[in-house]
Amino acid sequence: MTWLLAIPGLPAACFLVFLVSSRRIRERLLPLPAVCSFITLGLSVTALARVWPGGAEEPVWRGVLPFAPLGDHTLELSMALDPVAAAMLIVVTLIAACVQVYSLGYMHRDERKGWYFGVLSLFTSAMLVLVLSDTLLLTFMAWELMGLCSYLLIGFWFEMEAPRKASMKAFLTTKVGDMGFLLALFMIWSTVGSFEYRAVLESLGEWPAAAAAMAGFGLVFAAMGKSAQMPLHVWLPDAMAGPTPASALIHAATMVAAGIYVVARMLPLLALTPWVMEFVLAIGVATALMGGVLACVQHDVKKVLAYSTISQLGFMFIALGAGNAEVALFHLVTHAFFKSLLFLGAGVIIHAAHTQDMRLMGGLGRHMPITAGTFTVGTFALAGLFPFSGFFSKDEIIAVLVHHDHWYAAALALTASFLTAFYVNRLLFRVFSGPEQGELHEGHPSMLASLVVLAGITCVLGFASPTFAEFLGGEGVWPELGVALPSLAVAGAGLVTGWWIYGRRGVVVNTRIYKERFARLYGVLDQRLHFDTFYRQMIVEPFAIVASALATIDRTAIDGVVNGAIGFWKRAAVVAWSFDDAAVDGLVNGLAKIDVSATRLLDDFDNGFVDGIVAGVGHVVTAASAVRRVHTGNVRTYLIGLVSATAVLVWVLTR
Amino acid sequence: MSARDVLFYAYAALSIVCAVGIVRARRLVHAVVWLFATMVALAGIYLTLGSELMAGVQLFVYGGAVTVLALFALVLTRPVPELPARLSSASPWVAGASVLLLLATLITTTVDATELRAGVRPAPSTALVAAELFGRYVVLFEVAGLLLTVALVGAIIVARKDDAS
Amino acid sequence: MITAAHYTVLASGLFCIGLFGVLNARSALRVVVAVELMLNAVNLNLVAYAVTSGARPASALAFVLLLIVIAAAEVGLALALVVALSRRSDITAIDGYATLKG
Amino acid sequence: MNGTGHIVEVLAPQLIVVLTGALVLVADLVLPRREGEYPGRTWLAAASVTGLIAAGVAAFMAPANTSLLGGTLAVDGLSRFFDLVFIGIGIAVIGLSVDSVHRFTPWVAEYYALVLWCTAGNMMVALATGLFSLAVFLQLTSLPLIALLGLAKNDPRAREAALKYLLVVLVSTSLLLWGLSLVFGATGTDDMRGIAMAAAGGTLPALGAAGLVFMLAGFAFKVTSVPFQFWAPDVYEGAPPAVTAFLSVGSKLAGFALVVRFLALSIDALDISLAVGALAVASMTLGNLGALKQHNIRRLLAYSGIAQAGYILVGVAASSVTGLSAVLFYLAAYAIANALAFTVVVSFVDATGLDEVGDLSGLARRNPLAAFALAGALMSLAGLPLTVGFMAKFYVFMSAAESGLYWLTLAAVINAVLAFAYYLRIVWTLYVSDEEHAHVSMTRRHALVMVVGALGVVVIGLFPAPLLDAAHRAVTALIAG
Repeated sequence: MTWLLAIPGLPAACFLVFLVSSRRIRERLLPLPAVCSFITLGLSVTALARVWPGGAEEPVWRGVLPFAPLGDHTLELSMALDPVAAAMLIVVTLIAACVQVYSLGYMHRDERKGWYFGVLSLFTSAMLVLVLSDTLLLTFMAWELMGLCSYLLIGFWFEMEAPRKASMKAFLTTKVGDMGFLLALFMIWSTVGSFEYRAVLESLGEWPAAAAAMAGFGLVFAAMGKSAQMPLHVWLPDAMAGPTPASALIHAATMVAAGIYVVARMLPLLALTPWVMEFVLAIGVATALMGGVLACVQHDVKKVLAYSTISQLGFMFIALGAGNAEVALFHLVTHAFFKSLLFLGAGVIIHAAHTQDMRLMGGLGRHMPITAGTFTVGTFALAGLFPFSGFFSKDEIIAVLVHHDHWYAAALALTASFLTAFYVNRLLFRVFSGPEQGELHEGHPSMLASLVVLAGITCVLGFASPTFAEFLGGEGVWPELGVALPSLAVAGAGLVTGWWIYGRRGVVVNTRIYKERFARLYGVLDQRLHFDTFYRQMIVEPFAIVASALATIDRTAIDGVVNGAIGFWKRAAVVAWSFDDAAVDGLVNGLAKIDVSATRLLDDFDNGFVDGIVAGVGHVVTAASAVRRVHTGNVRTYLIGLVSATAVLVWVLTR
Repeated sequence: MSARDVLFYAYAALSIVCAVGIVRARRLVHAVVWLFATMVALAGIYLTLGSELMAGVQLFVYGGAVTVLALFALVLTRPVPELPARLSSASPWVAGASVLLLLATLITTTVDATELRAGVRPAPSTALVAAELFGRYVVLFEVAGLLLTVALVGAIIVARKDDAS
Repeated sequence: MITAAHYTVLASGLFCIGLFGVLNARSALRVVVAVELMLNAVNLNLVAYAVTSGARPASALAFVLLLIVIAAAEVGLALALVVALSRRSDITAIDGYATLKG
Repeated sequence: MNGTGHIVEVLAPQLIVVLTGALVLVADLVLPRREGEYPGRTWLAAASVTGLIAAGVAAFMAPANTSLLGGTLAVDGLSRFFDLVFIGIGIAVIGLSVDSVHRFTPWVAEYYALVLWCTAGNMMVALATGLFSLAVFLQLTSLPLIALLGLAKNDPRAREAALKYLLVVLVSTSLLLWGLSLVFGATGTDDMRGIAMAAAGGTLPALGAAGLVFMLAGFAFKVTSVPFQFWAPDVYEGAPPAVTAFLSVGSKLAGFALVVRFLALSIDALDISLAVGALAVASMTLGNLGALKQHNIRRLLAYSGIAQAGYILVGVAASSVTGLSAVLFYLAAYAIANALAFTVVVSFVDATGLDEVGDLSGLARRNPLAAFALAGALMSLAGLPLTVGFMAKFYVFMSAAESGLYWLTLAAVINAVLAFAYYLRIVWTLYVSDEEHAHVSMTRRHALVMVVGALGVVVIGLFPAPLLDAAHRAVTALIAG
């Protein structure tokens, strides 16, 4: 089954072709990535057929490439096809195909679309490698490569300030998470002597507790960065500065799910350490809630979707924290489809409305029936309404929580799902109903085709829920009424609330026709409006305050903590280098400097954590200048530094 | 105290005085003269060690060639003007402290060193030295020759005017 | 009795004086002169060890001879460079060369 | 076995390089030159490269694992590894100099001869197993560089760089020789293996330990590790770019060749993890912090080089077979990537006379190959997958973790993340530009070096096994022997 290599190979070849060909040739080859993605989709379906009906432990295919010798071992880059990988292959190739086709329409006016399609292909290839990878080393390489592609695509419109900054922020924030990955890799190597998934999972009995905790936590930390979990989620909303189809593929469906995917595969390792699992659960709950709250107060369509992605990734983390990988993966799959559907729909909307601000939209529904219809399917799936796919997957998560007696988590998850339904309706009403704004037209056929396909999948995928679980080797069950009803009720309540606040205005406008005929009734409505004011003051505004406080914390406190740490570090550098200066410049002078710096160090610590608003960049710059000050330009100070270092070293070593 | 010990202390004192003279001399030409004097004193020390070979080389190569070279360079360069104080960030005090620390460490370590308790024995003959030089160190000998070539080529191209080619 | 330690103490003194001279030299020529002193201290050490230590005494002396050649090469090149620099620049003091920094 | 013929046979690579240098000088006398034109200079470069290639072939064929001249020299896997690396560096430096050297000096033949002799010195340092031979060979790596730096005496910045390098070398050499004399006095031998064993067994007298520290100070300036790094940024910025390129790879690797050999001899018992680890952390942090705000590309690469020295020291601190193999691999990876980066810088400075990071803006449109090569080199230095730098960093960090130095691994990983900020900043500058700039032309020879370097970065990044295998075998043979 070496032909499986063509699955990641074809998109990579596309990238190479785009890399080496001139701009003119590139323009002619634009449909090539789409064609390739259809071929890879076909291959993936064949691969799935080979694995079917699944449930087996052993992979049906394994390809090994000896990569590099390391001591007595050999590092291998191996790929394997097992049920999980096969399922993910379908998801990735299908969505990639939709996005490629969609992009043909979406990007057709852009000057550098050749580069865009090339990088998108490279990304697809990296993601497919990650899915097929059978060793953590290859996973990590693909993981890093995806980070680079994400960076390139977020910053695609680099002429503008925002994408430039956002791309850097995304790259560096996820890089911080990657440190955890590296540490986990090193822990795994020193304990197991292999990076292979199965070798690691078979060796679980021999793991010392501390090593297991460090490796597990490292992986979780990496996933937090990649999958935008609090507090490393800050890059994802900014990443919306990139092209919308790229957001659909990378920042909704695939790359952000990579963290979940890797943790799901390594879940038994994490499960060795209870506190790591509890940490995952807590992070998941916090992220789900925070994402939900913040999605409620955004005005930018894409940002609403971004925060909703964060929230849904939080749900997947919850499932992982509860110890159920299949459920997390199923939510990953359903979410991938309906969220990419929503993003692609948002792209059509943004094209039509020429803005991303919901307050400037409205009345789009009548002119764009296909977009409105498919988008509504997506939002209902997101809200968890029967019979759309989101209902099944979210229901399973809550069922898992209930079965494992995580009652608090279940309650908080339900709250988050209430919020989801609420902002979903807010989104729908703001965009599609109300008065029209300017000329509107339906999207390009290639874009609509993708929407329809994804919407179709979203409608039926939920019913595959037990099959999916069995395919992965778990136990397939249908939703229980005891769990499904409350969660449906919560979602319904959220929808109604959303309608009450955002949708009802339309109702009021309509009732104006009846104003004279039913004056008394209108009075009641009017009174209801007073009630609404009351309601607004008592519930919405406190809520808004909490939300904006959260938003402020989101913007400042976390940055603040980071900045505080940076400030601390910078002062530490100043202290260290003042000491160096002191050695060179005269001790008395230097001691005073150390004193001042040390005081400032404490101050920074204080300010950084208490005030939370410190210009972090400036601090690193100061640290950098401290280093530069040491290099005075006078070679005699260099020599004196060299000799005094030698003197001290000699003195220390002959004691 | 044997005569050799007396000679050692005398030459040692002389060489230290001359070495201080190198550092303390106000004019560079004086410093070079002090250097020459130090080398002569060291040649005396080599004699107390019983190594006439080294004493001779010291006098002729160092005392002769190197000092003349330094004086030659001195003639070709301009004198250094007095600079305003505090122009540089390099502090003589830190330099002095580092060197003192170094000196103290070296002396205490040397005094404690049991491996240096051995007294002076007859120096190896010149023939033995030559055998070593052209036996074990023949490659080093060749490389030293190459180093002289490098220095020669380097000195020529560095010092000559560029339009000479 | 005069032992190797006596010679090493003397050499340490010469070396440190030379080092101090290097660190406080205002002109590059002075650095070269002081470095000469330091190299002489090294030679003194090696000759003393050749005469006191048991193992292969001739090897140290042979190395000292090589070292003198090497030092001559180094000093010759250094002097040439210093002369060349001083011919092309108004600055002769080391402290005057401080435009490259940070 | 110690006949002259045998020595010539075993040391053939070094000998060929030295003789090629002499040959180039002689050829310069007979080659014709016209008014202001010197067509022969290309031939000189070609002859130098040919000689280096011949030396490379000889290095392949030379008998391995021979100890020469009473144990003062050893020809083994390690020396062969470094022979090939230094020959590669020499070829790259000559390739990137061929179109630029006549811009700053008329002494073209002397320039090539000095580069060749310095390369020979670097190769010999990797052979040395005795202190005396080490001292002599180290001089051969430093003196030609002083002369090379002194060549560009008409540029004030180059003058300053030359003076600073000269003074640092003079002081360092004195410290090294002084330390050597103390070690010899304390142990009565110049055999590095014996000294290493004594140091490892804890039987090294205090005087010998002091001597080793002096020796460390004497050559550590070559590897530009803290606290011996001060000179590097100034000299890198001021010197002619081609010489800087040579300095940044050749000189640094010579220093590390020495470190690797000494450590390999004493690996079993010498506990240096803490001290070397501290130096590594200091170097990485200072280098990366210093690079963050640099505007001059050469200066930035100097600070980056200090940080890279720190990463390499991480592998040294691991003091294991894995660590030393990782160090060798890292050195090769660093040499390729840094030489590639400097090739672009040399080419750019030649074409424009500018060397600020901002001047590189929009290079991707002005010269796509150069921009791609520089981006590849920087990404390799940063350690991105698919480049050789990724595996290098991965191995080095992993060797530290394997030795249980988790604090060091963590510090290194954090530093690697920090470093991305400034490497990416340059890549941005290359690919992002609003205004129109003139095309930057470069010569075909520069383009050739760039293509070869970029291929090296990617191909070895994808297939690191042969190089890693060679590094591993060199280290295991050394430790077993």
